[in-house]
Amino acid sequence: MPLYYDDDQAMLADTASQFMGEEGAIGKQLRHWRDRNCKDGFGHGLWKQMAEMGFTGILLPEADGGLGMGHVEAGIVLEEIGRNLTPSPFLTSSVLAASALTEGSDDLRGRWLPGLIAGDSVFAVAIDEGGKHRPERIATRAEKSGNGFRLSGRKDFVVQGASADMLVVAARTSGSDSDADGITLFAVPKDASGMNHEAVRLVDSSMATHTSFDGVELDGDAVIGEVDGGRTILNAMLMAGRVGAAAEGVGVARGAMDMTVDYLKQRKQFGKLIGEFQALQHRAAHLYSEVEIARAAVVKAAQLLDSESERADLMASVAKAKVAKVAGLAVREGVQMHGGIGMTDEYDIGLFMKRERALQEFLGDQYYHAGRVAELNGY
Amino acid sequence: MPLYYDDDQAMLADTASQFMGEEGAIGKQLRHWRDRNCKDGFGHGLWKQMAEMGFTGILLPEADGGLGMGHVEAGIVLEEIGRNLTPSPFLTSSVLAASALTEGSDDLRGRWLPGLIAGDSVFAVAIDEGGKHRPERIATRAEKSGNGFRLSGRKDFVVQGASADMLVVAARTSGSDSDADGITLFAVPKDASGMNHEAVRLVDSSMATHTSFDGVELDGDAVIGEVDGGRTILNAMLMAGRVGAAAEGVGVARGAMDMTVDYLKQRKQFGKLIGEFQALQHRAAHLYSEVEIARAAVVKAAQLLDSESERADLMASVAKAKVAKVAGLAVREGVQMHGGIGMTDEYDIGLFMKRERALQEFLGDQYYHAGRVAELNGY
Amino acid sequence: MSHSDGDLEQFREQTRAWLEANCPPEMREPVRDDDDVFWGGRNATFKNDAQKAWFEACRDKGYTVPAWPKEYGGAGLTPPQAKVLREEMARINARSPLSSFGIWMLGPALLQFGTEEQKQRFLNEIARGEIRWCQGYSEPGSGSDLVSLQTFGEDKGDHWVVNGQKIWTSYADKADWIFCLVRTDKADKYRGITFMLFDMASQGVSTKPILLISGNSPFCETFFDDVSVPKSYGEGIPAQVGEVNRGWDVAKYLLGHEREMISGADGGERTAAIGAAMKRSVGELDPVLRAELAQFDVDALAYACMGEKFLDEVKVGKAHPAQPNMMKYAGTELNKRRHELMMAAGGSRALEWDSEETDGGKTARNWLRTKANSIEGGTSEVMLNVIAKRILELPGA
Amino acid sequence: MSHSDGDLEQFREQTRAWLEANCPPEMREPVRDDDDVFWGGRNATFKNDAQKAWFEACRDKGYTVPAWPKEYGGAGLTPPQAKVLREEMARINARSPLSSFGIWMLGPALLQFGTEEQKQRFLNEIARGEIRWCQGYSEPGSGSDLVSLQTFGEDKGDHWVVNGQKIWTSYADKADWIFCLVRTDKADKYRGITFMLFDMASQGVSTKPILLISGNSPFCETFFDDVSVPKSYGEGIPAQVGEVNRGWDVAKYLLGHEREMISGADGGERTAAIGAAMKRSVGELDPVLRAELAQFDVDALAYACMGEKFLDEVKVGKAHPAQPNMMKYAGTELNKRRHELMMAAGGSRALEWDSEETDGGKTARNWLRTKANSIEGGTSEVMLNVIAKRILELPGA
Repeated sequence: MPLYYDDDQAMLADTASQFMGEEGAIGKQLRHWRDRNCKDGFGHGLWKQMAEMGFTGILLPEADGGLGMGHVEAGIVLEEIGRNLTPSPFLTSSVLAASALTEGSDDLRGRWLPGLIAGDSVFAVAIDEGGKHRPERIATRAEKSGNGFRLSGRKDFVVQGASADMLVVAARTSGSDSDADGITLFAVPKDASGMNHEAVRLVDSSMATHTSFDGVELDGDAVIGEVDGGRTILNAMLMAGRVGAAAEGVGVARGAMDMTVDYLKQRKQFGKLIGEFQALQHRAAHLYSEVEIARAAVVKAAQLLDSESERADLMASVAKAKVAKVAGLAVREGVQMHGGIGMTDEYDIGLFMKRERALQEFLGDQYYHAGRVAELNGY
Repeated sequence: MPLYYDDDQAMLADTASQFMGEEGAIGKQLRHWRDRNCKDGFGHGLWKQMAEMGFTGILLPEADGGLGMGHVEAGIVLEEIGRNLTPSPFLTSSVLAASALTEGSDDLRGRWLPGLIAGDSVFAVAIDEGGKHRPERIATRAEKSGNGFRLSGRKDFVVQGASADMLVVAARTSGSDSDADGITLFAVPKDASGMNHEAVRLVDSSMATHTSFDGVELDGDAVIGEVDGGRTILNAMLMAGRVGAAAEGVGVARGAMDMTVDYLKQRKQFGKLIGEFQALQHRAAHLYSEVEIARAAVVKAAQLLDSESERADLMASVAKAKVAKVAGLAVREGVQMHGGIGMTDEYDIGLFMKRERALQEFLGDQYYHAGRVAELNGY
Repeated sequence: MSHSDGDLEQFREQTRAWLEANCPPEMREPVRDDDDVFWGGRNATFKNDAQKAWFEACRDKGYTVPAWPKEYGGAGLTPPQAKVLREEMARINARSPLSSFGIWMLGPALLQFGTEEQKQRFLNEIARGEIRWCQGYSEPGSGSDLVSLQTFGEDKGDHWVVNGQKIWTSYADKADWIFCLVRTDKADKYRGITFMLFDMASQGVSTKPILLISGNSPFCETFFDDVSVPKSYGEGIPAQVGEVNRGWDVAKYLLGHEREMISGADGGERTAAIGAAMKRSVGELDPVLRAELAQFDVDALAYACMGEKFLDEVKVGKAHPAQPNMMKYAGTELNKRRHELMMAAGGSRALEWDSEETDGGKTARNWLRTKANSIEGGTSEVMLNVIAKRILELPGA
Repeated sequence: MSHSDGDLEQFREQTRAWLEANCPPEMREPVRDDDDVFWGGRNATFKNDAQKAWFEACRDKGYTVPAWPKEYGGAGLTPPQAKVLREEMARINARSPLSSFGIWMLGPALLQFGTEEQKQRFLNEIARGEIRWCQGYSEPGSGSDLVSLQTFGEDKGDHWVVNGQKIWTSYADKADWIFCLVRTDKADKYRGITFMLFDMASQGVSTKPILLISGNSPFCETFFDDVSVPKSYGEGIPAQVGEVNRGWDVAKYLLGHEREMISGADGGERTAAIGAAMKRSVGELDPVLRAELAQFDVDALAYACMGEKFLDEVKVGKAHPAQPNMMKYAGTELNKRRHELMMAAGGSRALEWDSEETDGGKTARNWLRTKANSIEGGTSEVMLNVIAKRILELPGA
């Protein structure tokens, strides 16, 4: 499979670019909701529009009413989301939760997917426990209780947790905290009693929760896949989410870079356009080179995911780590090259820096994934 | 104590600079001996001259016939050695071995120090076992045998091992390989039977050996300090050696940088001096800044060593790690900025790169020492 | 003047006793927010009696500006004495009694370039906390290239009429007076700038606060709309420092001074704490992040040595005059990296923007704020230009 | 021409059979040293019969230059067919039958700019391994700024008299002919260079090998002392490629071609091996070095994806024409870093310069040799200039 977009993908990219550039633009979405202190951190209207475009169900099988496309296509949408810093539940709902739900029973899929496809529902995933992503260790427990389970524990960094109609929760049904096996995924509806959200606004104006489960009673129906067999679904969900986050990160990097290169062509100091200064030229050229490389890694990882390659796990971590590093460089260079005005809230470049930071942390930062690459490479 | 040189130190720096710049110059020493495939890798004549200057005994107490100076002063000499890439046994003999011998008995000191001070003797230290510096683990064993010991094992990266009149060998007299205690240091004379050197030339034209000890019989007199109590002396010797190697490394960095900055002022391309190109200017300025910082760290570490501060161990590792990083940068930038001619054997800049590499590896590279800094800082 | 050790020791004991008697316990607590800082000025209010008592005691002793001559409101301390005072204040964590751009910036300029009458008037006002100054340097079109500034003062005989706009004026909305770079000759880029002093209450001056990516800030935009500035404030007190059209000399002097201040030498000790603190809180460090922290510690501890060396050399005049640029460059880049690592160490908790647990997003806001370190007071790029030109003497730099 | 899958499959089977019949087992072993490479030319000798047999079989089949037209000594394969041949040769580890700057550099230039008669003569000689070429581009004063070259060809009517000096001429001491950039008009920098072909046996040509920091090298200095170059080698065969004074166009074309070759896309897979190999040999990795290796693997594996993407895009003409510059920049910088890490991983053993255990200091010599990667074929600085100008379209770059 060549690593450039085929005609259909190129067309999708055009469509997504135009849609996000207009409807998802910074002024129209991010600043709009931020300046109103919106409790969701995103607009439901746009989510509905994305449903009309078919984006919400992009990864879902046609049998479930989705578009039946792959991670390359989801990545195309996410890159445009990243470029425009568009706040939306796409990554958590249409990529992460959707990835898990496709492994769910007919009942579960029938219960949750139509709302997602229609843009009426929003889903979140509850994985992390503690400040750093470490899904190898899951202490939240679900104990057998009658026909169902009793869920106890606490999850952190649940993005859009308080806005979600349903949370995909990874919990331990057997074994000890660091065991690979013994994990079960649950689809927990928002009205489950005993679930409590402490909502916090993050640096990028998105909303997340610390969510506690205090003996939450769940039906057996809430189980996604097999009891104790959730690790496989969790891993697949994480891979999808990491590649998706990386695709969005490439968009953030490109958005910051494009804005900065434009600025280099406009701003004058010492009687010259600052883009004429060779030191800045070389830094911009280096950044371009890094962004191109990161982008290739993301497309490759998405292709491997779509072809269910054994290398997908490795390349998902490569893509996530590389993008985190490169997008970090892009926003730092962006702010520095903008100089003083780059520090003001009025200019958009700082918003890229904020989003990059939150995205870098989501599902594992560059250090976590570099470490994973070493492990997967046998050292 | 201020971190600049006092008047005596400044005078010593002038003297050392002049002496090494003339007698120790690259053409006169390094290239001379290298091109003749000298088995020692250095000139005994220069060593004798260094003795006449008092350098060989710079760290030794006046009672032993030395100059009774400190590590700041030894560092001054080493920096000039580094700048001129002067091959000599100074670091191994006058810093490392001397540091151990000062802890030795009157007999031992009487036996070895006069030769060192006179520039007639050369000493080596045998610590490493394996390709990487890891003195926490010592497997070479010395077992009680009559009044003395029987030494068995193998040491690597014994710099100037084959030229040495005596080797300071760190061996285990009790405990298992990774124990902190149970180490004893021995002064092993070159004619000890059962000691076998496999001499190799290194990238920087210096000579080192893989030295094996096949039941080498040693007198009790050969013990430096207390039996089983060698770790303290070893640690002090390592600290002295690391700070010394760092001082030499700063000299290498400065030598490479000065040569490169000069070249930037001479070489023309595209109708300009290449030093006019802002991208190169910024890289040169960054390098300058790093070299200055590394230099300050070395002087500080030497002062702490001289004042027997508890922080000396930490700062010795900081200095060694920082210098390795910065000198590496200096030689890489040096070769790149020289362009094609920097790749030729005819130009000296490549010699700096070679020396830097060997010095970086000696007594622990930047990664080893960064790890030590983390440990000493409690993480 | 030089001291015997005995003199200094005696001074130390006197100082210690004086501080004991005059520095209230509340003034020995760390500064928590801007309220805790006393800036002086026409509209100054004290947060509490302790702040007032401490300020007044210092003012009366000359300790708001201990090294300035007594006739200008200082205590006339020699450098060794001033160092003793600093040490003794640090020992008890005494707060600074008065913070002021007058002390840090205008004062040194006046001491160097002012007339006797200017010193008498302005330095005393500054020392006594009676006036709060702000600095008008940058303009929207003149950042790194400060000398291209456009704010213009038209010569009207006995006064100038000033029009233009400044940016990054810290506390312009709270200052009484401004020291301001104004173009007074359009024909000569460098010799056409005047270092002008005037009242912020003058008609035609307006200010607008700047919101930063890190949140609220003391920075303002400042607008001058036909502001009339008299050429003299009395006998021997011209409205400008130095000569008319030669304000660039004053500005350059102050920029050097500022870089020396910013470049400060702290950091090493503070830093090595990130890794250990993280280990305590997380139990087990991510190994790659640990390695990054370790490599950072190496750089930070080495830089701390350089800071010590730099200050030692400054004291005896051994530092290269352009060395502050190198310190500023390396120090600010390091500080940005420190905060990047603190964000990584903090993980998702550090992302929180206004939660109580994070003290209102302190980690994130501090991280964002540090991004300005390598911009304000001369960008890293300008610092590198200066090093290349003045230290390495590279051609055409 | 396009193929059905069936055609290609048939071609693959034929090729496989032909290789089976014609490629001797010895020619399926990895190349160990320069001796194992057959360069052709007037003085060529074969190392052994297998090398000779393999070369002759390929020559007769047109497989020394499989994609060149048959009339010029090639096999006239279409790109898909050529790919099949490459794949089938790789499958059995078949060595290249003939290495030659004629094939890599001069050939493409002649195919693009040569006259029909030049192609007939020179391409056939190259394809048949009858002539060994070297390239005369760089001069001591003209490295990155190649166009400033000074080697001068004075017009003497029916011949030029060439004087000057070239450097970095690979195998100049073994080549039969040279393709050489010679200034023929001093008035015009770009339009005053001629891409000239002449015999290295001409009177006045001398060469001197260059010793590198990594040891012996194929590079030479080449001197021209009143070398007489005829303007024509027969009907329709001028001594230059392209027009006189327009050699810069040819040179630029070839530089792009060269960068595309150098930038190659390997590396990812090979690389990830350093860490694992080190763990096998050392047992326990230094944790900070492990972290460096991990971060390198991320970059190397990502670059391998970019390499794949670049080749995919080149195939269908989607790559930006300046993209090879970016690939060369990133790829060579990465390769230098790879070798730095291999030195660190190897420790003191890797420092050995001529010991048997290290195969004559292979690790160290390779490490040093990679330092030229970012210099030869256009420095990293030039690559960055080109990216800034042609891709980012920054002003005045």
